Amino acid sequence: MTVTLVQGISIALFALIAGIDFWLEGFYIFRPMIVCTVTGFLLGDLRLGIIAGGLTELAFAGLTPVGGTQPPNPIMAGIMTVVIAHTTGHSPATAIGLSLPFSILMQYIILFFYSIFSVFTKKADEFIAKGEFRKFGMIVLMPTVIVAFAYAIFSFLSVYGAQSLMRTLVNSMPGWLSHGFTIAGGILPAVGFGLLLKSMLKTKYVPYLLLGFTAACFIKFGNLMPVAIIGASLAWIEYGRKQRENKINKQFKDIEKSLQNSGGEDDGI
Amino acid sequence: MTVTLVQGISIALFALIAGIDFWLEGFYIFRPMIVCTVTGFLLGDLRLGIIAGGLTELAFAGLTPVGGTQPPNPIMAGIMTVVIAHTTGHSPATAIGLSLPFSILMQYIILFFYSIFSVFTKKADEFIAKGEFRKFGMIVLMPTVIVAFAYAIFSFLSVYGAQSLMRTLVNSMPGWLSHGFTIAGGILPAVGFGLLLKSMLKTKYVPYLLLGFTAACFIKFGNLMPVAIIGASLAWIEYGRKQRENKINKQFKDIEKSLQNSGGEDDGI
Amino acid sequence: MTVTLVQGISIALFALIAGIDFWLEGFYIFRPMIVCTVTGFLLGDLRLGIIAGGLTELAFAGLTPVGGTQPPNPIMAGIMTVVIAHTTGHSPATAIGLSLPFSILMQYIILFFYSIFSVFTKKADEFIAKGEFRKFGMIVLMPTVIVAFAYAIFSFLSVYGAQSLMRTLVNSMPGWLSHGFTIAGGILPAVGFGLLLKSMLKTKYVPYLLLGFTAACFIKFGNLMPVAIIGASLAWIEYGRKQRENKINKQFKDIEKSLQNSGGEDDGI
Amino acid sequence: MMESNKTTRNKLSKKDITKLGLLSLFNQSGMNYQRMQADGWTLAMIPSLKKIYGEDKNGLIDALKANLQFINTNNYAAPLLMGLGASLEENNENRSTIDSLRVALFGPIAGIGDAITWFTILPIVAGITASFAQQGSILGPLVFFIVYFAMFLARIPIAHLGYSAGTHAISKIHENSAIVAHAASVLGCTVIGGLIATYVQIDVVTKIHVTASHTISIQKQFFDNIFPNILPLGYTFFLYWLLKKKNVNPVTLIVLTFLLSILLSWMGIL
Amino acid sequence: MMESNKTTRNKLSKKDITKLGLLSLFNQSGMNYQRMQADGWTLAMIPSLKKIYGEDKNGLIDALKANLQFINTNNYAAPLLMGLGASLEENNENRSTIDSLRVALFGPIAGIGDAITWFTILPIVAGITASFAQQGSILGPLVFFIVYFAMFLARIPIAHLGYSAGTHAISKIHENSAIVAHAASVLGCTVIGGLIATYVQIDVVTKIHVTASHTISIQKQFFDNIFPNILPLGYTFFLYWLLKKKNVNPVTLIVLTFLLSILLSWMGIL
Amino acid sequence: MMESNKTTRNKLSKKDITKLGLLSLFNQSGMNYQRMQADGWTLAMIPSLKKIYGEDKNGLIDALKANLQFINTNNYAAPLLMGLGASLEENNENRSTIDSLRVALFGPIAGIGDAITWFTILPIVAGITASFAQQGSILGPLVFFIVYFAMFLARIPIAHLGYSAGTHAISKIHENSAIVAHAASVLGCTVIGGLIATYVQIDVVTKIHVTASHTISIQKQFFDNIFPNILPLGYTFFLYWLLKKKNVNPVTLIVLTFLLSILLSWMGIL
Ligand SMILES: OC[C@H]1O[C@H](O)[C@@H](O)[C@@H](O)[C@@H]1O
Ligand SMILES: OC[C@H]1O[C@H](O)[C@@H](O)[C@@H](O)[C@@H]1O
Ligand SMILES: OC[C@H]1O[C@H](O)[C@@H](O)[C@@H](O)[C@@H]1O
Repeated sequence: MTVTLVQGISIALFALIAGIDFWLEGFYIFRPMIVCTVTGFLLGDLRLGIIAGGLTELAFAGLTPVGGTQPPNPIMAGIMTVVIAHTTGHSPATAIGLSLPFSILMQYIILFFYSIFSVFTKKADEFIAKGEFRKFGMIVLMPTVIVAFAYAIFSFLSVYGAQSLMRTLVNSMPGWLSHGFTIAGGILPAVGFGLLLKSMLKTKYVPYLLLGFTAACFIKFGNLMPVAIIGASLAWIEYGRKQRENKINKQFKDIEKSLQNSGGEDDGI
Repeated sequence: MTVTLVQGISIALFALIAGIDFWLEGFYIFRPMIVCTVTGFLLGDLRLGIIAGGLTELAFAGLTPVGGTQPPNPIMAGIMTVVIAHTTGHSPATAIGLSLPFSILMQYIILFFYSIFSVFTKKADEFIAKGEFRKFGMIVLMPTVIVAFAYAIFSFLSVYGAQSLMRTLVNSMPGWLSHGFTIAGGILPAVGFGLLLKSMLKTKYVPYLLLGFTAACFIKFGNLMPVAIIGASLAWIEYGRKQRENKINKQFKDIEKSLQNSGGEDDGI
Repeated sequence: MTVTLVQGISIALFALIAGIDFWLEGFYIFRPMIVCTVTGFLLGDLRLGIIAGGLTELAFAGLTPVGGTQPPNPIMAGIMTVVIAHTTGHSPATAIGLSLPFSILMQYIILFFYSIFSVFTKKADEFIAKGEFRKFGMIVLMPTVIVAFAYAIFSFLSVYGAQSLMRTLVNSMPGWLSHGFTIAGGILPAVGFGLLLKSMLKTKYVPYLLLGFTAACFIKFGNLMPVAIIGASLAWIEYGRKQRENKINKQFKDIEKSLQNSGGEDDGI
Repeated sequence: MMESNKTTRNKLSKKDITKLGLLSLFNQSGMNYQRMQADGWTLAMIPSLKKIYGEDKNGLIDALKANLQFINTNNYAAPLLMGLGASLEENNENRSTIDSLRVALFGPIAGIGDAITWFTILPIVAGITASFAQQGSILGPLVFFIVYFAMFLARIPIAHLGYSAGTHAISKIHENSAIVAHAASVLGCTVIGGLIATYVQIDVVTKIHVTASHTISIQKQFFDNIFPNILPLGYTFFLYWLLKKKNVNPVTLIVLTFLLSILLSWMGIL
Repeated sequence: MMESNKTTRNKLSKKDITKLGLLSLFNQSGMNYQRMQADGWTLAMIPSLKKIYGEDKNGLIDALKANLQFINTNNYAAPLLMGLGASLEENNENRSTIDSLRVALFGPIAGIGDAITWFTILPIVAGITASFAQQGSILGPLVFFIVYFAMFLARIPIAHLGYSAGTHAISKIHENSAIVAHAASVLGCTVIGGLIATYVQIDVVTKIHVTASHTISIQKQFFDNIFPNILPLGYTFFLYWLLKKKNVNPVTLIVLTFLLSILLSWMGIL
Repeated sequence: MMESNKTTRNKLSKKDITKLGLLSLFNQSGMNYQRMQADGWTLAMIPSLKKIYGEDKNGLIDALKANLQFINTNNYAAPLLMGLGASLEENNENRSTIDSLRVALFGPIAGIGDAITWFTILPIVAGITASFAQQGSILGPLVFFIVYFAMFLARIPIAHLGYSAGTHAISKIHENSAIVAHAASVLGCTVIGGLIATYVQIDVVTKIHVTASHTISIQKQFFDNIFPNILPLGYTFFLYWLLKKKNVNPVTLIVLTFLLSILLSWMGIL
C-alpha cells in the first residue's frame, strides 16, 4: 500500500505537534504508544497502529532523555514503524528494526539543535536587561518553533518522499534479513531495560529484580499488574522500614550531640 | 417442601442452645457454619446445610459483636438460610439474602435485652452485700435464661409459623428479584471484610492485604491455606523484626536515662 | 542380568578412586550423583545410572560427615543401587532401599578405621621430631591407602561375589515387600532433610522453610531453580538488613563506651 | 494496714485455677449495657475468692463488691485477668492495686484479644472450613467445631497463665502484646486480602454488541484483563471507606448492598 | 539592607500559583547546551515575579537575571522549585539565599524526579498499556494518554506544594526524598524484572538431530529446562554490564543487537 | 626474645600460596579420632614452612610440632586457615599467637563453612541437578561435577585470601561471618522447604468405599484438599523432632522409615 499526499501531510502535521510535545516533555503524546496509534489511524489502519504502539513503546522503554541526553528519537521510530509495516506488509516487529535509521538520524538533528540554540542566549540576556519581556518571550520560544518545523519536514520526506525507494529496498530483502529484523525487534527492549538498570540498579536492588523476574515467569497473566502490585507492596513495606531506620539514625545523631555537649563544655554543674 | 411440627420444635430447641452459646460466646456453635449444618441435618438435608454453612459463615465473617455491639444475628441467619432454601427450592446464596430480615430483627431484640437487663444489677448488688451468693447466682443467670427462650420462640415462629406466608412471598418473586438476592449473597461478604478492615487496616498493613489478594488470585487451590501460610510466614518474620526494634528502642531509652543522670546531677565526682 | 568379572573389577577400581576422594573430601565424585552415573556407565546402562544418581543423591542429601561423624556410606549406596536395579530389574527407588545394608556396613568400617588410625600418630610425631619429612609424609598418607583398598575389596565382593545370592534373595521377595522398598526410597530423603534442619533450623528460619515449601507446591516447574532464586533474593535482602543492624549495634557499643568514659573518670572538668 | 488479715489468706490449688478457667464461660451471663460483663465476671470469681478468704466473710464481700464494677473484655482474655486477679487477692495486695490493675488492663487486653480471636482466627478458620463446606464436605463444620472446642479448652491454660504471671509480668505482657498484635495484623490482613479475592463475587454480565455477530464481554474482556477480582476489591474498599471515613452503619451497608444488587439485577448488569 | 523594599512586595494568589504550574510547561522551550532550561524557566517565572515586584522594575530585572543561570532539572520537579522560588521572593529573602537554594536543589530533585517519572512510572505504564495494545485494544493508548494527562495536571498541585513548602520544609524534603527514592527503586526494579521476562524475546530455533527421527530442541529441552526466559535475562545483564562497566554508548548496543540478530538469523540459530 | 631469627624468615611467593591451596587437599589424609586432621594438615603445611624457615631447621621442627595438634575444620575453610598461618609464621609472630589463633578459629570457621558448603550448596546443587538426572539427562551429573571441580579450584583463592588477610582481618571475618551464615540459612531453609515438597513422596492409596460405586480417595479427597505435600512435610518434621529433641540416631530413623514403609505397604495403605 502507498501513502497518499493527504496522509503524508497529516502525518507531518501530527509530527509537528508531537515534536513540540517532546521538546517540552509536556503530554507524552511523543511516546511511541501514542505516535503509532495516531499514525495508524491516519493511515486508516488503527489496529496496526495500536499493536505497533505496544511493541515500539516497550522497545523504547529505557531510551530516555534523562540528564539532557538525547535517545534515538521515539517520534520518528513510532511513525516509521507503522508506515513501513503498512506500506510493505511486514510485521510491526520487523518494521521497528527498519525504522531505526530514521530514529537515529532525528536524534542527531536534535543534538545539533541543542548546540546551536546557545546562540540565542546572548540576545535573551539583553532583552531581560532592557526589560523587554515580550521580545524575550519570543526569542525563548524560537527554538520550539524551529524544532517543530524540523519534525514536520523530516517526517514528510521520510513518509511520503522516500516511500517508493523504501518499498523497493524492503521488498528486495532476503528472508533471513527480514527475519533478522523481526528478531532484533524482539530483543531491542533489552537495550532499554539495560539503560534503566544502569541508572537504577544497585546491588541491594538485585533481589527485587529477581523476584519480579521470577514472578512474571510463573504468573500467567496478560499484563504486568500482578508484578507491579507485588513490587508496590514490597516498596511500601520498605518505605515504612526506612522511615524507622531514619528515626534511629536521627536518635543516634541527637545522642552524639548531647554527648559532645556534656563532654566538651559541661558548664551547667 | 414444608417444615413439620417436629422439625420446627427441634430447630427451636437447637436455637435455644445456640442462643445461650452466643450469649456466652462459649463454643461458637452459634456461628452459621454450625447452625446451618445442624439445621440442615434436622430438616433431613445435611448436604444443603453444610453448603449453606460455608456460604453464610463467610457472609458473616466480619460481622462480630466486638466491643459489646450487636451484629445482624448469625443464628437466625443460619437457620433461615437453610429453611428458606429447603422450603422454596432456592439456592442458598439467594436464601442468605432472604434470611436477613429475620437476622436483623433478632439483632434488635438482643439490643433491647442489653438495655433492660440493667434492671437486674441493683438486686445483684444487694445479694452480694448480704452475702447471699446462691441468689446472686440465680439473678446473674436470669438474662441467659430469658435470652434462651426468646431464641426458641422467635425461631419457632419464623421457621414453622411463618412458613406458608414465606413460601407464597418467595414464590411470587420475579426472576430478577431472586437473582438480585443471589447476587447480594455473593457480594455480602464484602461488608464483613470491610468491617474487619475497619478495625485492622492501618496504612502499613495495606501491602500485606495486596499480597494476600494477589496470591489468592493466582494460586489455584481449593482453600486459603496457601495464603494463610504465606501470611503466617510474613507475620513470623515481622515478629522477629519488631522484637529487635523494641530492643533498640529500649537501648535508646537506657542511654537517655544515663545521659540525663550524668548530665543533670553528677554527684559522683 | 549379571555382572561380568571385568565389570566387577572396573567398578572396584572406581570405588577405590571414589573412596580416596571421600576420605579427602576432594572432588565430590563420591556423591551418589557421580557414583551412580559412573557405575551405570560401567554396566552399560548409563541412563539407569543417571536416573538412580538423581534419586540416590537426594536420599543422601542431608547425610553428611559434618563434625567428623560418618553417615551411611554414599559410595556403596550409589554403587549397589545401580547394581541391584541392573541385575534384578527392580526400579532404582526400590534398589536404594536394598542397597542400604551395604552402605551402613561400609559406614561402620570407616568408623573402625577412624579409631585404629590413631596408632600412627606416635610414629608421625617421632619423624617430625627427627626432621624426617619424607617418612612423615608416607605415614600420614598410609590411612588413605588402606581406606582405598578397603573400598576396592568391599565393593568387589558386594558387586561381583554376592550377586547370585543377591538375585535369589531379591527375586524371592513378595510384591508388598519390594513395593515397601520402593516407598521407603521415596520417603528416605525426609531423613536427610530432617538432618539438615537439625543443624540449620532455628525458630526464626521457619517462615522461610514454609515459603520455600509453599512456592515449590504451587510453582509448576521441572527443577528447584525458582525456589532457589526466591530464597537467594530473600537471603540477599536479609544480608543488607543484618549489615545495617550490625552497624546500629556497633554504634550502641561506641556510645556505651563514651558514656562510661565520660561518666567514670570525668577528669576534663 | 491490712496486716491483720495477711495470715488468713488461703492458697488456690491447680484444680481451683482450672475451675476458674472453666467458669470464665459465665463471664457474659449477666451482660447488660450498665456494667457489661461485671455480674457474670463476679459470678465466675466467687468460688476462688471464697476459698482465698476462707473465714473472713467481710473481706470476701468487699472483694466481690469491688469486682462488680464495669468491665468489658475479650472472652478469651477474661480467664487471663481472672487468674491474675486471683493471684493478687491471694497475695493480699492492696484493694486499690487489684482494682486499678483490672481496670487498666481489661481495655488493652480486649484489643489484643479481639485482634487475635475475632479478626485473625475467625476469618482464617471460616475461610478454610468454608472452602470444604462449599463442596458439601462435613470436614468443614467438623474442623470448625474442633477448633473452637479447643479454643474453649484454652481458657484453662490461659487462666493458669494469668495466675502464674502475677504482677511482675504485666509490663512484659504489655510490651510483647504490641508485637503479637502487629504480627497478628500482618497475618490477618494477608488472609483478608485472600478472602476478598476468593469469596466476594461480582460478575458483570453485560456484553457490548460491536457488530451483529461480535460481542465484547465487559467482565472477561475488560475487568478480567485489568486484574482478576478487581471489582470485589474495589467494592470492599468502597465499603471500608464508608465505614471508616463516613462512619456509616454496617446494617445500612447491608441494605445498600441488597438494593444495589437488586437494582443491577433488574437492569441486567449483574 | 533591603528593608526599603520589604513593604512593596505583593502576595501571589492561589490562581497565580496554578498559572505558574501550567506555565512550567515552557521550562524546556529554550533548551540549549549552554544553560539548558534556564531561558524557558525564566519565561515561566515572569508573570509571578512581575506581580511580586509590582512597581519595583529594577528589582524585577535583577530577579530575572538571577533566574537566567544554568539549570537542568526534571520537568515534573520544575514546578516544585518554581513555587518554592516564588514563595522566597515574596518573603523578600536574600537574593543569594534564593539563588543558592535553586542551585543546591535542582540536581538532587532531578535525580528523585527522574527515578520516579522516567524509571518507575514510565516502564510500569508502558508495560501495562503495551499488554493491552499488543492485543489490539484501544485501552492501551487510551490509558497511557489519561495517565500522562493526569501527570500534566499534577504540575499544578506540585507548584502549590513547592510554594507552601517554603524554606522550612527543605531539609524535610531532602530527608524523605531518600526514602521515596528507595521505595521507587524497589518498585521499579521489581517491574523491570517482570518486563525483562515478558517483553524481551529470544528463542533458539536450533534443534540437535540425535538420530534420524529423534531431535532435541535447544530452547525447549535445554534453556527452558534451566529457567524460563533465561536468555532474555542473560542478554539484558550483558548489555547492562557493557553500559555500566564499559561505558558503551546505547546506540552502539542497538546496532550491535541488530547485527547480531541478523547474523544469527542468517545462521539459522534464532 | 626471637629477635635473632627475625632476619632469617623468607617470604612466600604467589605460587607458593597456590601450591598451599592445592596441598590442602591432603588435610584429611591422616584422619583419626585422636587428633583428627592434624597430621594431614601438617603434611600440607610442610613445603611452605620449609621455605619460610629456610636454614633454620630447629625453628621449622618447632613450627611443625605446633601444627601437629588436634584440629578439625571444614575442608574448604582449611586453606583459609593455612594461608593465615603461613602469613603469621612469615611475619615471625609469637609461636603462642599463631597457635592460639589456629585453635580459636578452626571451630567457628568450621561452623560457617559447613553451613555454606554442606548445608546450602550441596542441597541446592543436588536438588537442581537431580531434577535433570531424574529425566535421564547427563546434564545432571555433568553440572554437579563442574560445580564441585570449581569448588576444588576455589581452594586456591581461599588460600590467598587467608594469606593476605593476616591478623588484622580476623575480627572482620568474625563479624561478617555471622551475617553470611544468616543469609545462607535463609537461602538454605527456603530451598529445603522446596526440596521437601518436591522430593519426599508419600501417597496414601487407601480408598474408603462409601457405597458400592462411590469411593473416596484419602489422598486426593482429604490430604490434597488440605494442602499439597502435607504428609511429606509432616513426616520430615516428625523426623526432625526425633533428631533434635529425642537425639535419635539417623541410622535408627532410616531403619524405622524402612520398617514403616514395608509395614504400610503390607497393610495396603501406602
Ligand atoms: O535529568 C534531568 C532532566 O534532564 C533533562 O532536562 C530532561 O531530559 C529531563 O527529562 C530530565 O528529567
Ligand atoms: O471488645 C471486647 C469484647 O466486647 C464484648 O464484650 C464482646 O462482644 C466480646 O466478644 C468482645 O471481645
Ligand atoms: O564439621 C567440620 C568438618 O568435620 C570433619 O572434619 C569433616 O566431616 C568435614 O567435612 C567437616 O566440615
